Amino acid sequence: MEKLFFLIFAVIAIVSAIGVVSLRNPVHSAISLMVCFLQVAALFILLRSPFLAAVQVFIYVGAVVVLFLFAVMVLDLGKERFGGYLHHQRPIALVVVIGFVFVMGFTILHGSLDAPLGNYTEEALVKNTEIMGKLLFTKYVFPFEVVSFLLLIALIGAIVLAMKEKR
Amino acid sequence: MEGFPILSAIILAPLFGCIAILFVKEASISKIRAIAVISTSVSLILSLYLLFAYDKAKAGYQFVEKVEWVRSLGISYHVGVDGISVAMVVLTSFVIFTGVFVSWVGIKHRIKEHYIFLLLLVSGVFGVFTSLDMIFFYLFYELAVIPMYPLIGIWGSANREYATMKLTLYLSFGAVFALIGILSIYFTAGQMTGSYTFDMTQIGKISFASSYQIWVFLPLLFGFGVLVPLAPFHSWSPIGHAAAPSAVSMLHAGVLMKLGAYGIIRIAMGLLPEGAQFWMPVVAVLCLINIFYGGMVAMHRKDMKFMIGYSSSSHMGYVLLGLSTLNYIGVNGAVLLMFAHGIMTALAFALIGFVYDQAHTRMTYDFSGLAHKMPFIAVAFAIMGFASSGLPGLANFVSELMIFIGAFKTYPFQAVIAVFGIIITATYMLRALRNVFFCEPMPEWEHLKDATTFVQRFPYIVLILVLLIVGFYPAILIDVINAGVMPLVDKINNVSMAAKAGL
Amino acid sequence: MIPLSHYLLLSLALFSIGVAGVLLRRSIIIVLMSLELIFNSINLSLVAFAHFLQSMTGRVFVVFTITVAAAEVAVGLAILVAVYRRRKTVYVEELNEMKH
Amino acid sequence: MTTWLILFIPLISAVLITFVTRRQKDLSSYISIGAVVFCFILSIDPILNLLKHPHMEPIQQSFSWINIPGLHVEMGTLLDPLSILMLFVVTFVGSLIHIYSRGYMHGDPGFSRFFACLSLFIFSMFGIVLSNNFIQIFIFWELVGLSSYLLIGYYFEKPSASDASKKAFLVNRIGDFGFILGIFVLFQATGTFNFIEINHILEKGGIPDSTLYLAALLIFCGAVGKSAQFPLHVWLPDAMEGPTPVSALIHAATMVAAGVYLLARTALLYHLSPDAMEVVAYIGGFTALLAAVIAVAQNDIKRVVAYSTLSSLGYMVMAMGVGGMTAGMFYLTTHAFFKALLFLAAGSVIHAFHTQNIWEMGSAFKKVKTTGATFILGSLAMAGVFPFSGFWSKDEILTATFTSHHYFLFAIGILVAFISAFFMTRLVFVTFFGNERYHGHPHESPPVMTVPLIILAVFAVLSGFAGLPWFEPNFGTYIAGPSHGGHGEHGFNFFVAGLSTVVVLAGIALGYIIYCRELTKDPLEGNVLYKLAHNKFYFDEFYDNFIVAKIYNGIATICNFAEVNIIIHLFVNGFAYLTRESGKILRLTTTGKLQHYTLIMVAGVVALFLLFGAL
Repeated sequence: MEKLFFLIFAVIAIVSAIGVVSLRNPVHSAISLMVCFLQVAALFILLRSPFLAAVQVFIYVGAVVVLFLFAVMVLDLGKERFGGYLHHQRPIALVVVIGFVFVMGFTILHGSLDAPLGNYTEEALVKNTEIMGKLLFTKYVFPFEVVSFLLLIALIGAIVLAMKEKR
Repeated sequence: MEGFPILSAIILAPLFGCIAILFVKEASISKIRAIAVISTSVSLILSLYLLFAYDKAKAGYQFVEKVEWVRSLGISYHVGVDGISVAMVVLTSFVIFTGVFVSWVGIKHRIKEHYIFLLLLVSGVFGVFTSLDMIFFYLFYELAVIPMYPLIGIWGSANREYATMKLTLYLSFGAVFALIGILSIYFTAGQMTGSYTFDMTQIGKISFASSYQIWVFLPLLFGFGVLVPLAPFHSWSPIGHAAAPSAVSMLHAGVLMKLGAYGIIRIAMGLLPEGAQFWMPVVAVLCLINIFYGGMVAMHRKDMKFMIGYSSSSHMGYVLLGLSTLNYIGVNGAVLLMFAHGIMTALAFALIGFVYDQAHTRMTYDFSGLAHKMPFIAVAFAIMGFASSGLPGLANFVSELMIFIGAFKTYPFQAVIAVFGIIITATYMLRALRNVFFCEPMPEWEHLKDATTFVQRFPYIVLILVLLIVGFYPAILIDVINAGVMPLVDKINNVSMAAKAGL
Repeated sequence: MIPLSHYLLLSLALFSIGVAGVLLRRSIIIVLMSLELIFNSINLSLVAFAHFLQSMTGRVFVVFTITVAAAEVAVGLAILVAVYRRRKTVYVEELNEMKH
Repeated sequence: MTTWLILFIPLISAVLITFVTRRQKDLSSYISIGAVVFCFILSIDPILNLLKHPHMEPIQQSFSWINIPGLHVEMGTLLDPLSILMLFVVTFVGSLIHIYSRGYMHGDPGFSRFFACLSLFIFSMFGIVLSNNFIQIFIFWELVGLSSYLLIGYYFEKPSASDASKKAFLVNRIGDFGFILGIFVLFQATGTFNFIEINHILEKGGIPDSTLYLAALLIFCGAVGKSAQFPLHVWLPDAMEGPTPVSALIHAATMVAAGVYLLARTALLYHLSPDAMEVVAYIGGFTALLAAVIAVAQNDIKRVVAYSTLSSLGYMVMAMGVGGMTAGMFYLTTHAFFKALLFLAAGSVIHAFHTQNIWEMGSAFKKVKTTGATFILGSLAMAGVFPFSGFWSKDEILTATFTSHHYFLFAIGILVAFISAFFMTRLVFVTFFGNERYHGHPHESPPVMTVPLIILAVFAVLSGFAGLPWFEPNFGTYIAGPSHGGHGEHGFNFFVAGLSTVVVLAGIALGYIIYCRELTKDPLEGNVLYKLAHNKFYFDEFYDNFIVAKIYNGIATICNFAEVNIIIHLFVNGFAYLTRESGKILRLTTTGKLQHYTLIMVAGVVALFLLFGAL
């Protein structure tokens, strides 16, 4: 059962990902990206991380994709302006990417994982969200603060950058 | 004064001055100058107090302050002075004190920034001369070098971009080698004792293997030698002097070059006595290049700042020769020469700057008979020239004499060449004096004005007085310096005696 | 139970597709989207590892990555807008002011 | 205490004039004159004391100047017969010249500066005379060089004066180079700088002869420089660019004699090193001859006197070299009187005629009687005519040469005596007699100048009797004290005295024949030897055009070439060039295209995996 779901999600994710990079219309790409994000969120649930799945949906689907769409719309870019690949480096790029897939795939298939197991077993993960909340505000409070500060800066930065220059 | 952190006060006074100037408006020049004068005179007064309060009988490091900084790495803010440092601190405070007055006259634009950088630099120099922790030594050293870049780049004269780039690159280059040596000592000492520390007083107690000492002495010697400057890595210095504004030349030649020699004394010789034993004969040969070759180039140069610049590298050759003797007389002489040369060369650059600011040329052949228009400057220049060529009654003579006597014991041949060097010095100094200040006055220099106001004359008078006082009564400094030199030389020589006894 | 390698292979696939997008597409907006894909693949592998190691660290980090990704997209798009206003182009190869 | 007072009063005077009374010229001169006269009065007491106790023990007072382990330098004073004699000469001649200068320099814009420098000189000279150790004597040795520099270059607006002062200082520096090395050699051997301690150690012996020889030769270098012996004699004639009182005081009576004084101070060292003494003697003899020949062909009144000084200095050094310490010091004393007299009188003549060329004077005696008379007395003393002081002192030197079996040097000495008599006669006749060749209206100098002349003339005539060999105690009794190796008296030798009188008279006669008639130029002109001598045997040209211009400046040029081209251009800028060029090549990789960078990055990751990965 789980395997089936995994397979479905995985195939859709890959197909939509290919769509993101290959579709000519950026609006289509963005929508394809959204599909991909949803699949990943679903996979998170398979991995017993419902909180993350929710976050994934809220932020990626709800914010990021919308931002992309916004950008495309605001700039009002014609379809033809967005199309096109880089032709001069396509062969090398493909070789490199395939090489990368080969190398990494080989590593994954032949690798083995021997690290001490933690104590968050499936049973413990029932209270998944609660645990995560606790961790974020205790052990990881410093990175949490840093990241939130970063977000604030990004917010301000984005506003400043996108502001129309005063004449 | 018991318990008062004198050394920190000396280091921080210019830094506070620098911060205070930050809050003053650019336009209120008199306030900026007042702050600069006050902060440097605080350092001057305290360092003079240091000179007289230093207990010569007790010797060793005194006025020590220690605050832990990074415990896990063994870094602490540890300052203290021995006789050698006292002399250097006094030198620095005199040079900056007079430098502030020279800038008062010479710097016409961006006065605020100039003083900020100047004071920052000096703070670093004080720090180097008092640090007993190698990391702080290095940090203060960089603090002293970096302001040099804007100071020459912004307020310099001809060719300043090239000069400031070259200077900064050379100094950083040397510093990196020194840092390698410092880190090596840190790790080796840590491995040997089990407790990692950058504290020189503690590392000084460790005796490293002699082959190790010989290897690590080299990067230290090279790194600090570039600063001295040891030939053939000297070419940053004359052009740096030439391009820099007066006060910066004063600091550069008067103090900055001494940082290198001080580093050699304090870290290389102080921590690696056997390395010193091994390498000093080599230094004694190399320094001849400085003395003879530097002097000869100085003789050929017609640009007065270049002339003094090369003569500085020639004189620093004497310092190295004195250090390389590894006996009381020579090393004492070397430290005293560092002091005397610092004062004398500061005077030289101040004077040349004074002439240059009005005439916009420094070529000896452009001038004639300036003594008619500026008698005060002529007299001061003559005194500087005579000091430089080792005339008795001025501080340089005593120190050179001691270096010669010391060197004559260990390296008679080098001593002969070195003594010949003072003839070369006298030649170019007297030639410059004749060409620039004597002979018929020229109509094109009718507009030049002598130093007449108090502010204009004050720095020269102070520097000349220092030269005269030390020249007439050298014991005032030598007794203090000797208190620092004796333990150092004893350590180096005891080590070699022990090594011989062991064989 | 799906083995870890499946997740990792999926992650690899997404990553490679993202890289291909970055390398091949001319439009900066698609490049940014491909970057998001790469982020996602990383998140996926992080969570997968966390799951199989029974740890929370990976999961917590995903929260941070998502945040950073959001910030990145916001700034990136803002830059895109600013650049477009000035240069009237979104083609990566035409934005080569930093050359030499 | 008195000695310290003597030493420092002139310094105080110099400082006072420089900083306080610079604008009040009269006051400045009074301070300077007062200082030196006061010193003279103070030095009377030690002189009387010496006369009472001929074999006095040296009195030392000193304080420590530098004191570190291995090096102990003192500053001190030493009173022994030698220094008391020099003290007397310096204060006495100095006082007269100071007084004379007030007249001579009258109205000069740098009047105060002149007196300040004179005071500085007197201070430095006292320092040499009174010092009890080598370092101190070296210090003041350099300081007299400084004051000499300042006074030669007094008219600094004249390029010739500036050059002359520079030359004097540098040539002296070359001598001092040897001197200081000699001091080091001696310090190395004995471990002390103190004269008396060194003498004790030398008396004990045990120091290798080669060391002593080296030390003696090197120390002699100092004397060669200061006393202008060949080959460093070239500075002294040029030093005549200074005001005439300076020439009289520094370049005739006192400073140049310091070299001889130094040899006397270190007499024991030379006594122990006979080889070095030979060198000293021959250098002295050669200088005496060379300078005498040159003096014949000079037309500048001061230069003639200057070369006669050179010749006399050579004489004294020769005396030292043959072991005639007493003779040398005696000559030094009488020479100080008559040479100062000659210079001051020459100055008075110059003052009157406003020229230094003797061929533009002539028949001057009618106009400047006092000056002329004193000048003639001085010339007779210089020529060594019986019974003037020069006769007795010169005779002692010749006797010393003769009795120590240096017959060749004796011959030179006789020859020099002949030439000296000849050129002094020439000078007197051309300047004071013959036909009138001057313009304007020369007049006698004021009493402030003539009175010192008269006093000096009295001493020039009579001081020789202090050394009469038939009476005890005479000059030698005091000077050849026990501490100086006991170079004995040489007595009076009738052969020597007779011979010298004969040649001197012959020289005067020859001069009379050639020059006592109506002349407009030198009748000897055109003679090859005259030409050579007139051009000072081209020593200056050789030094200036070859040694300085070619070798010294040549080395500097080569060094500068190496500096600019090899170090700066090749190494430093070459390194920068390499960096820059390699940067130029490497920057081609930065296309500015984002995706190129990304591609390279990914390829790099793959490559790293292939290289180090767990494949």
